[in-house]
Amino acid sequence: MESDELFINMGPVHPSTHGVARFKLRMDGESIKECTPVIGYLHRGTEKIGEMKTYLQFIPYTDRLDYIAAFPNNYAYVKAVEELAGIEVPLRAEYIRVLTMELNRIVNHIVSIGSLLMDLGAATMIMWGFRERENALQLFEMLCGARMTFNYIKPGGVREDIPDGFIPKLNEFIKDMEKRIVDYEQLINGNEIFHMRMKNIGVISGKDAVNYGWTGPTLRGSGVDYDLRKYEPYSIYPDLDFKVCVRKEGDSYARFIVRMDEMKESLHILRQVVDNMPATKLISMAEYGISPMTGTPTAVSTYFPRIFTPPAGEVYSRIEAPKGELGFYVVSDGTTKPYRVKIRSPSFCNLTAIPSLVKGLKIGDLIAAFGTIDVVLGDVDR
Amino acid sequence: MLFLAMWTGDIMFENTYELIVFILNFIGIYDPIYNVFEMFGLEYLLRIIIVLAEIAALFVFILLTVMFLTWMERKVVAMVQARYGPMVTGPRGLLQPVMDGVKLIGKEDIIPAKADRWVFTLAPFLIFIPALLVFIPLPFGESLIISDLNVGLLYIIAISAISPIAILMAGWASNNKYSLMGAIRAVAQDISYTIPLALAAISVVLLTGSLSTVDIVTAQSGTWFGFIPKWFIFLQPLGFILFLIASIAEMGRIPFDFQESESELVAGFFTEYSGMKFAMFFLAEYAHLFSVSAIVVTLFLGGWSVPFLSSIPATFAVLIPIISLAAFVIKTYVIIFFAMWLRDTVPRMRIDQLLNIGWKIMIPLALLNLLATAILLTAGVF
Amino acid sequence: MNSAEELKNLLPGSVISTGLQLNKPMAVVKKEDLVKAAGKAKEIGFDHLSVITGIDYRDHFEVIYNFFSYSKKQNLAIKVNLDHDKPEVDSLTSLWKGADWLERETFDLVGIKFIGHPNLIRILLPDGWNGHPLRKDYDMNTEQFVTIGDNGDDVVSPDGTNLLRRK
Amino acid sequence: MEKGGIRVDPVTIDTTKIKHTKKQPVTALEKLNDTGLISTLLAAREREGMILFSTIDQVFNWARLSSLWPVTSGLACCAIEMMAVAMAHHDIARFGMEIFRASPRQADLMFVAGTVTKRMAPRVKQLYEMMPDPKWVIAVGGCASTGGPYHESYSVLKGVDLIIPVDVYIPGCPPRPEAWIYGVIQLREKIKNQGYGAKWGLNK
Repeated sequence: MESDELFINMGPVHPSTHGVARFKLRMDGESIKECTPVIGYLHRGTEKIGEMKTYLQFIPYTDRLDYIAAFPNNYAYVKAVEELAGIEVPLRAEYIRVLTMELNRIVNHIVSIGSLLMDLGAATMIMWGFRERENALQLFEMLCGARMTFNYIKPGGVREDIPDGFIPKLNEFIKDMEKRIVDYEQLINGNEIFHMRMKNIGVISGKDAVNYGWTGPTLRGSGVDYDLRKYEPYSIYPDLDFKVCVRKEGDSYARFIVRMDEMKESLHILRQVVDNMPATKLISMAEYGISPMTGTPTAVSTYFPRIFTPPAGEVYSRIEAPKGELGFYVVSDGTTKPYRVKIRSPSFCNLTAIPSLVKGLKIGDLIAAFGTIDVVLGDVDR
Repeated sequence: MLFLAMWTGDIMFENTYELIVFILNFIGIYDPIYNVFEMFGLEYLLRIIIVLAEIAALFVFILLTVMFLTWMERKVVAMVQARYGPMVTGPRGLLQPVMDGVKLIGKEDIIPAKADRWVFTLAPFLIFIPALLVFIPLPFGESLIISDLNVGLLYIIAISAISPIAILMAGWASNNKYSLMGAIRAVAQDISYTIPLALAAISVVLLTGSLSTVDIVTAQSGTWFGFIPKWFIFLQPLGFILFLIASIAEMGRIPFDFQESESELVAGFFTEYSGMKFAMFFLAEYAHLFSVSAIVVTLFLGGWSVPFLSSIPATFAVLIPIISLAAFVIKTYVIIFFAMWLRDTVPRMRIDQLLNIGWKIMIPLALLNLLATAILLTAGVF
Repeated sequence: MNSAEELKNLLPGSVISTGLQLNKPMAVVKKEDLVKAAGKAKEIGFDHLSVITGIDYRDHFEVIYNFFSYSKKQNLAIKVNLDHDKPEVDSLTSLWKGADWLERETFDLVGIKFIGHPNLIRILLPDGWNGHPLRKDYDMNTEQFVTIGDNGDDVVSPDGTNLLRRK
Repeated sequence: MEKGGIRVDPVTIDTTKIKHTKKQPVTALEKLNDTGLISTLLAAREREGMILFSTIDQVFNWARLSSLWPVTSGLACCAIEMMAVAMAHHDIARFGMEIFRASPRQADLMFVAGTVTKRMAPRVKQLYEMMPDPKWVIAVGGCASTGGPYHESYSVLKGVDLIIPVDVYIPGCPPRPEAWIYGVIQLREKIKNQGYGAKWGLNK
């Protein structure tokens, strides 16, 4: 039976597009016949700005890519620059970096799960989640004075050493969070309607997911055991004990569960980081003085000059950000500014699969599937 | 003295009209007024005036309740979500609904350029008035009923069936695709859930043998074995659950809020409405919530009847009218609180899942329940 | 033997040279043989296309494809050099569906045409935008504005009529 | 005649068929305004300070500032802080502002929360135009106010006030929730002191 098609423009201003994504939908009644994502409504030209700023000036802009989890963005760029310039980082600084990144992973997953549930119509989870997120943000504030956009990780270390009283508060947070995750599971996972909405929706096989360039929890939800922290280790991850959370089903529910498990793993990592952190304090910028940079910085320094010139060359460096593989391709021509900065953002590549993922599903499933892919439009559009 | 006689059951009134006439008589002013009207041959005018006064009182009561409900909803949501809710406007934010109302009166009233002006304007009235009309055969307390229709229950179900038409009008006239989809969803949902609703109600009618709401309530007074109240919830547990689910679906609240479903359809069928017309939808929604909860209470929870009232000493019998009204309101608010609680806890279902459950589970179960009731009734168990 | 040399051994005619991209193996491939080389890479296990980068070197363009192998946990980069006058290269969409958007993005911002791409339109900027921003000769001083056209699509308007407020 | 890609053919426009040359009144108040009654009253009020009108002023302004319903439109980073403001810890619901309406038709206030790109600008403007009067706009963060860190980007609008009028600017990148609430309080002060009909353009 033929029926009239309905063309719907969903977004860019729509409550469940996580910002400014837009979907052009061809609908047959309630079913989606074709979904065409239109992106670029938050395209801010970050890559061009990267060419116009010095290496250090560009770090704040990386904060604003994936603004829910900014530390990994900082780190990914700084890691690329460090590899390019061959800079050694003191061990304590690496521990602090991992600490911030794992905290940020928890924050990211809280927001991700919360907004997924909000899109499904249950607003309570995001309210609860933001309560715990606020505690984490207070920790970030102690570290660097900012809540969301940090500019904290610098080449050669971090901007400041962790302040006094940070570790006890962190321990408190970890202890609290353990209980809260159980709460979340009871609230969400014990709900039959949630299972009805999530299971067997937006199924993608591991092979297809790889073909689409999926990474991160979305890929691990499809049964591909892959985590850059484990299989292309960087920083201090080789010394840490954690497991990669994988689910076989490849549906929305699997992706949700992977995020839940990763939060627990991150807590586990945080505890190890706190226990094993080297005691030697980092020398801060003020103590180091403002002498100009000559050669590589000393091993216990967080100091790094404002202007420096790495040797000419190019590097592609990737890390496991909360949303997936975040890569920076930095080309240096031996001047104070990068010649080209290319950002490989996880959200952008994960969003590619949306049209095939939601074909034939209902409009409510589009929202559920989109929510489990967990994109941030700043990261997609750059 | 007379009041005592009245409430102990010596004098019963069919409805509030008779109650008012009785009170006027008791004070001694009914006859003079009646004579004045009789002089001009306008006895019917007095009758109309009294009925209008009743309706005005009801209207004011409903509006106040609805305003209170919006405040309560926001407070309940806030408490579940670890927040405060409205606090600044008035004590504990109690003036918030008043402020919202005044503000909405002062808003610009937009009619979209391509909308069907008449239908667009008519729809909010058509949804608001039936929401009030439903209250006419509802007993708020002993003798506190506008009109005890002998087809009361049928009337309620029939009047409730007007709202899908109004929603369809609103959705169609708005000339907005989201509105239209919301309207179509609402109609599909209402049609499929009115059937189990009516079937569950018929099971109750089988027990009482009457469609009159007063008869249904009086049939539920008293106790079994002295401690179980004779409420139909104990005779019809399945019927109660079916009726509750179906009425929440008919109200269009989470988990069944497809007509609105903010994250999918922006604001559903009233996307294009602004100002006072939007306020009418808003008020109608809460009036509906109150009326549906009241019907649930009337049918299954004994209405205004209080189980152990017969054991009250005769000297305190004067308290019975207050107790009966209070009992009714408290029971209704329990159901309302349940609906609000549900809204904060569960996610929304999907439209096809909803219809599946409606047609494939609810209706067969309701029919089964009806059959079982009929058999047990014939066997003489009830 | 690193992965680039392995590729060179398999396709001696196509791979021009091998080297290192800082610390990761990189093979420079003839631009005609890109799809062949990438297909071979996929065959020997490089199943993850991580990123496509287009770089404007003023006299020529470079397009770099970074691959990763989930089975071998190895990296591989493939680079092609393109003329500045005719920046065209074959599309990899037949091998990786994920290449679709990455190529569209490279087309949008750097202006490299991918031959055989099913839907090579701009992705981050609206259709009709003048110039490719990540080219070194992009004019940063000319402002371009966007308005809404039919069906909610974006239309570039050079002067921002109907958009900017009258002062 | 070709202009902006749309063909305009001057011959096809039949001027005799255009019935309404005058702009149709939009609101009842504007209709009233056309009769001249309101302007007379307002003038009288300016002269003598009519007590009745000032009371209506106060009631309506109180209602408006007490129930500012924002439209759900987050653009970028600041949108996350907007969520934080609405959530448990900061709880903007205390001001009666937790009803984030997804439909601009039912909203009073627009937070321009984040970078307004060139591509997004016409949509932000459209959203603003869809909102019913009286309406207010708060530009949140550096990006919405001036373009902020993205001032030199090719695809970012340098301040949302280029396209829509802004009532309150909140600085920060992104502003802390406390700053956000302070901005809201400033807007409440502003509404408290405005005249009746100010937002309908009747005081001109």
